Amino acid sequence: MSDVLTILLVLPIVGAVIVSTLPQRETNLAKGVGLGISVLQFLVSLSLLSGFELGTPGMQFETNVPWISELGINYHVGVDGFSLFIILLTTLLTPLCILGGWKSIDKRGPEFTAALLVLEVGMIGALISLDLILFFTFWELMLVPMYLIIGVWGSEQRVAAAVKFFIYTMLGSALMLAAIIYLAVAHYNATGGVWTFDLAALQQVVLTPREQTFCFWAFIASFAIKVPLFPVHTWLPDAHTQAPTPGSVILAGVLLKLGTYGMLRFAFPLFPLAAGEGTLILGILAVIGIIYGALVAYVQSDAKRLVAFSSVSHMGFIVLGICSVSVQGFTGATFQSLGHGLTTGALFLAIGVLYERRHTRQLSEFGGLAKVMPWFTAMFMIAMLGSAGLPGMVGFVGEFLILVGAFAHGGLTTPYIRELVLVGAVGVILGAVYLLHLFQKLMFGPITNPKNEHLKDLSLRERIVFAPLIVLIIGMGVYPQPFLSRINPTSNAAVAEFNLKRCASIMHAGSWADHAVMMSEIDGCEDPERLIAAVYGDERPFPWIEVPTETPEASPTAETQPPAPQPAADRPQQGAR
Amino acid sequence: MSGSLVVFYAFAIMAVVSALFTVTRRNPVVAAVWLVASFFAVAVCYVLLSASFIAVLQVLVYAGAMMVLFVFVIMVLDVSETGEATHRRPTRVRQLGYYGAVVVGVGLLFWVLSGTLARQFLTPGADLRNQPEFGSADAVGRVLFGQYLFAFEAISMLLLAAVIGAVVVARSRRDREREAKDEGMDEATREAAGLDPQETPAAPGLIGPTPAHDYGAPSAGGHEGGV
Amino acid sequence: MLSITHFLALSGALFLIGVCGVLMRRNVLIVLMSIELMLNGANMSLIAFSRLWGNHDGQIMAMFTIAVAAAEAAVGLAIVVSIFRSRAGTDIDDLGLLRD
Amino acid sequence: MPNADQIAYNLIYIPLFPLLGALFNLLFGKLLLRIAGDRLGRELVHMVAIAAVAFSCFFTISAVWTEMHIKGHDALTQSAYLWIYSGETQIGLDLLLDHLSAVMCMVITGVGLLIHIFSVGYMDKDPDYPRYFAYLNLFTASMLILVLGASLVVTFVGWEGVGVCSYLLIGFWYTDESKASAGKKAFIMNRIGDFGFIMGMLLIYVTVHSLDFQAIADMCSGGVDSPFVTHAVWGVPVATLATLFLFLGCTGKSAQIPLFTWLPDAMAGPTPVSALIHAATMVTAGVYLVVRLNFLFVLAPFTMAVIAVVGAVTALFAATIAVTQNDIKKVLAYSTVSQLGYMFLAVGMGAWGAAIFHLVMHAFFKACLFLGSGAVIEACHHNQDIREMGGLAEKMPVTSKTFLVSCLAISGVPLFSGFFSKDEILLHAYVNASQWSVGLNYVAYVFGLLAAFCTAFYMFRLYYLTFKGEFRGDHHTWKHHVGEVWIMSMPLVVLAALAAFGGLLGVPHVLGEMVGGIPHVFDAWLAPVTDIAHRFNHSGLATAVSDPDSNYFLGVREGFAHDGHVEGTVELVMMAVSVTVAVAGIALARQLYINGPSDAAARYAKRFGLLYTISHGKYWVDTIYDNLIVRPVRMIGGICYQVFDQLIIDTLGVKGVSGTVGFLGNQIRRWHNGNVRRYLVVLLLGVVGVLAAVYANPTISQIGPSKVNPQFDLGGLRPTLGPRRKPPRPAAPAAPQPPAAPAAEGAAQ
Repeated sequence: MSDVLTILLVLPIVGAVIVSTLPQRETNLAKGVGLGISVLQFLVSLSLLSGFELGTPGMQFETNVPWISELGINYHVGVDGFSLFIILLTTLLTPLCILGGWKSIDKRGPEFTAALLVLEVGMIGALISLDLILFFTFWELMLVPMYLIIGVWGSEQRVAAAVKFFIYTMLGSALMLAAIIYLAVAHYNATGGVWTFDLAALQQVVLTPREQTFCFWAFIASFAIKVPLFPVHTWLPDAHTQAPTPGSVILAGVLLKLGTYGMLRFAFPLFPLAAGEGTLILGILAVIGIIYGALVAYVQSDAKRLVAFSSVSHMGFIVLGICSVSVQGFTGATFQSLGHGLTTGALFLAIGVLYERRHTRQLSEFGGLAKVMPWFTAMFMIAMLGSAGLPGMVGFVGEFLILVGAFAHGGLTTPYIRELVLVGAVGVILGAVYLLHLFQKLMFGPITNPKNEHLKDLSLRERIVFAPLIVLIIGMGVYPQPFLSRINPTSNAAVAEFNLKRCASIMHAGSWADHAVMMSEIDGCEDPERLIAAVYGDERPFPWIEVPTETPEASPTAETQPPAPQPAADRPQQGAR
Repeated sequence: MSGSLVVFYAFAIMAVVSALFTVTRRNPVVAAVWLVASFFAVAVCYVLLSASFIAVLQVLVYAGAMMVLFVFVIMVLDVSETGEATHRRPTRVRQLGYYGAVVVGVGLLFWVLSGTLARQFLTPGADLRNQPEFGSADAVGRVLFGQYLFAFEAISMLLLAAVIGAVVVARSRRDREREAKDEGMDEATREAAGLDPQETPAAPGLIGPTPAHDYGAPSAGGHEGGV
Repeated sequence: MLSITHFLALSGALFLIGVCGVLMRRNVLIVLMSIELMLNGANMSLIAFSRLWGNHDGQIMAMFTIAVAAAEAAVGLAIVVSIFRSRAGTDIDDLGLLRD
Repeated sequence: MPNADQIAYNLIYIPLFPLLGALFNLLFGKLLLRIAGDRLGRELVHMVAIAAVAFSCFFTISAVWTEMHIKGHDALTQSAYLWIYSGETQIGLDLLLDHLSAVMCMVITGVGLLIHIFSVGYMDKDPDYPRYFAYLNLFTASMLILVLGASLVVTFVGWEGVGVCSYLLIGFWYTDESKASAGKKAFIMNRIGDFGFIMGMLLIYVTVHSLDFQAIADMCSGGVDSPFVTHAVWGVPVATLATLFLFLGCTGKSAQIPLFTWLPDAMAGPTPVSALIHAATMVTAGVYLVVRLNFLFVLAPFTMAVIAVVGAVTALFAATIAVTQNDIKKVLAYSTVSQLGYMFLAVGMGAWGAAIFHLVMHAFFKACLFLGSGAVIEACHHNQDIREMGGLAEKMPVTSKTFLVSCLAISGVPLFSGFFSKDEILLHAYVNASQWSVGLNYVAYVFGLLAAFCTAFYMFRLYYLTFKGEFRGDHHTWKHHVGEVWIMSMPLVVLAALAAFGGLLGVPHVLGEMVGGIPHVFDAWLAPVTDIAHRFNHSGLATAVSDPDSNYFLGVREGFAHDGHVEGTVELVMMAVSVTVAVAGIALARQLYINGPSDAAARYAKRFGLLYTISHGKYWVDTIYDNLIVRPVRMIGGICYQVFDQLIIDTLGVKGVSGTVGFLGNQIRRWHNGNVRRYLVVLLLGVVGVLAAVYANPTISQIGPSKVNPQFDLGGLRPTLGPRRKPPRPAAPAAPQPPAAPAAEGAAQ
């Protein structure tokens, strides 16, 4: 059973090898084989879901085999609540992409399918790696097929977009590699000569504040570009616009999520002290991204570019949730990752459907499609509403948890987070603005362009592609319990671990030591939150309210309330922080 | 001044002077002869360093085999008097500038090397009294065929490869033309093999320059001369 | 008293003369000879240090250097022959093969 | 979280049936039409839709019956399942049917049922018949979820759901660009409100760590000592801030200033939709929310004052616009905004019962008015201009009579429903005041009276212009007039009856006592919800009352909150005043419009030219918003994209970096001209550089024989990148020689 992950890695490679031996003309055969393999892959990945043990925060399906034992690099893979569903999303989206791009990919089919399968390996590998070098390997492996997919099968300016994508992401990962090595060396020194790149082991290293800052931002540089955060987002619209439909779907659906996943899995737990000091900047960038992405999306004339900018906006929410370092924030971020993958994936597929028919993505070319393509309009609408965060659809659950987590619990880690939430929530309004704008331009109004008069509604193949997405968009919004119950324990543990290590880092920094030490050498972190609050200030509103009050008499708040006969005039001020 | 010091200075000066002559002679044959002299002097210095086996090797391989090879090639090519080509010489100023840069660079290198090394290795050397066999063929052989056996084998392979490579590379154009004709190469393959795309009739002989189709008009334009 | 410094100085001198030859001469054959000189200089250092530490590793290395030098000379000269045939010259400035 | 006085009940069926109906029609409606033929298909489609609402109505009634007959229980609850949970956040999909939601459910399912029936006639010829009924059912389900939600989040689900349905139904005839835009506008304005709703939820959540109404109420029970008041976010007590944000949500949903402009535009939808969504149910959701959270709002007197002011101003503002409009539906739309203003005036004054009472009565008469206007529009071949109508009473007797009844009701003519409900609001406005806002009540009262005058005037202007006088449209329309069909008349009659007699549910105390003990049934029914005193534990209320210097004051006057003991004479005088005002309005309208637009009307319009223009131009609010908000947002977006994305990041940043790299690369490429010797020179210089660095760096150049173990052990090499735990070099390195000395030595050699 624990070999499932290895199977998940090997199966697409086998598929890619088979497919790439096919002659170039056999485009359909290649796509068929690819589809078969990826569906098989999806079925295999479902066993992760069935075998996943509820209520355990730790890694499951672990495999740990030495790889380069001299340097302590292992093939160490495992799955927990953070990665489980993103893996499933990957294995789900890949066959849908092959099916969705059945018509639009008409040249070099074998190569395309092989690239897609290799991409899947890269993504799954990055999601399950518990060894930093292994992670980095897969992280870089993702780049190449994506680069090819954009560069070979993209639209007019595909090469420029592909190069931009490649350079941006390479830039980040170079810094990350340096930080990985630095961390491993620090571990080597701290333990007196043990090489390892294992995440769990490196997690035990407490770096000095300066080192943490350097490493944290090196990791963040890589992840922020992938997410993408506000000032480094400009590769995304180009890449999305130029990529073929399957590329866009995978890019938006999974690749971006790896940025936030990396923050959750690596950047934040490994360097909590620096994270605690960096979240304000990250949060501000995220909020700027939310507003900025929405505003810019609103003025786009290219449908795909519009959705691409909406990704910038949505990913800002996810980063904000991570910045809050709260159970709700982490769970919400993970859930929103899924939600964004599904909704934006569906939107890109829908725009792909239009592009297949009209070979243009300009909004001005369309209008009134609801008349000729009712099913398409319905699908599009559900995806759009899910993306706008309508309750009962997938977007709301994640967004709500993120906002709650950030607003109510984020103050311990991020100062001013409530103000950030206030500004970020404006994105809710703007989200509706640009999405409805898009929807109206495409679907409503009279059919002004005669070319649109005889557009065909969704074919059976396209309906099959959309169906699972639509079902999930609604199903996950109505009944998110199966997902939340698997994510929550991991979030709980992650937050506790973060606070513990942050506390240890503070103790370590307080000792003025100039070298990294192991966690086990630090003690005095029995109540991490209190210590952190004492050092950094606790901006959580009303942290003293621990549980919802069942009855007024039994309420703990009754005891903690200040005595009643205060001068009433200054009560509001007294309550101010 | 001990005897060994005298010997050292004598042969060191000889090595340096011969080396200087080697690089300054216009005629390659003359240069080669000076090089042999330098090798001999160096071999003597090796003896002073208790490396008698290497000294022998130096004489045999360097002064013997390799120099023969050199001289043979020089003779084969018949370039003894042509020396350096004279077409399109760079301007005097640029050439002087170049030489100046080289001299300054080398000077700096020598200054740095000597300064660093001289400061750091001012020791007389290990005591070899309990190691009388140091540097003999026996002693060297034990190390070579023990610890370094694998490297030795690898080097042997390298030499073999070099020999084969040399034979392949130095084959005459006429041989290659014939081979190309036998195999019926297309134009691209011919070009890759270093031949003209079109078959040239009446290939030239083994010795002496070819009609030099690209001698006067270098294929890649814009040579900037020696600088 | 003969010290390692003497040999290092000699080694440096030979090496630098070789460098000058490589950089200043345009005749391929003489450049090749200069390279041999440089290798000799390096060998001298190796052997001197071998003597200094009193172990044979340096000498072995020197031997390998000689072997490599022989291989290099053989291949190098073969290339010279080949080039001379096609271009009829031994002036390395005419050999812009690395360009583009 | 079932309370002691709540029992479990299967409430989920109430919204479930309309939801299933919607699903059925969405998925199979088109198919039915194709398979079963147009006629039968339509029958099936609307049968399903109507049956769904009827079921829902039935379940509501049975639930309410249960509630009434099980003593000692205030509410029925059901926890469907745990919906969103993480950490300590536990959001269940919980439903709650207490007396307030019972009233709302009855209205929604009852009026909804009638409007569904009316739609069968109205949408008869529409090709998108199934889609229409699906949306209508979906709306009903969402609205039911809204009022049945036991926590703010579930309410928010319905809140958003009705917003989407409203969007879809306003833009139902999407091929008309302007109609689609109206839907978009409605949704976006609602979304602005949702921002407020979300922020309000968050603020409540941080205080209570739950969003259940019950939990919030419990947390509020401390009165002025509850954390809502004693603690602040951004320097403002949570109660005030949260309620202000929530009220922003209400202004969006209930079309109050400043977010009211979408409602008149929303008339682009089919008229039954306007009746159901934009008059009877959805737009009242804001009022419902405030009443639902009344225990929280009373802790925020500032918010209450804001609500009262906004309500009063909106009531008058919209009424003055309605006076001059010529589109039959626009008049009704502004009337709706105005009436909603009344309701907010009521809740702002703490008259929860009165607000809900007016809400229900308004649902009856406004639905009737809208449906009547729908019938008229249908009859006039979708011409909505009242200047081209007139004399329709002759052709449409039922419609005109029901319309008249509703007009009388909305104008506040005695014994009709509006009289009771509106009068109650005005009474409260006059009597209620917090010390925080002294005098505000009188201003609000005057605004309310003026609005009442306008209401009477424009409603009868509408009535006379539509049904009396001569027909002013073209002959063709008159001749081919669509007659009344029973399926459209029946709902009208029922609603008119309700509008006429519904008011008897809330006979004012003074009148009730006069006649002989008719109770105020409505107040009594709502008492568990609106009687806030019992929500607060004794100490909290005592503090507020016993502290005379407190400028903190409960939003509702203590005395009034219990049973509204106002002196009978005062109440009677107030009634007389408002009746006078209403009659005056009606009389004026009759004077000017009984026979179509009279010259006198034109003269007045000319005399008050400025006022007329302002009113007719709707105060140009849309234009102002367009220029002040919409365009700037688009412009900022454009500037962001052009300047920031394209210019700064892409051109200067990315292209700048790549350009610089390219330029440098080209420069360096000139060195790589294939000249081996030049490469070697560079190599040489590099070697010199490295060695010079070694030479100059004392730490590195110290590695000499004295420090190195002759037995060189490579295994002993340790990486020196990170700081070492124990510095391996115990002693300070020997002082480096000055570089001059070896230089001289080298030169000497």
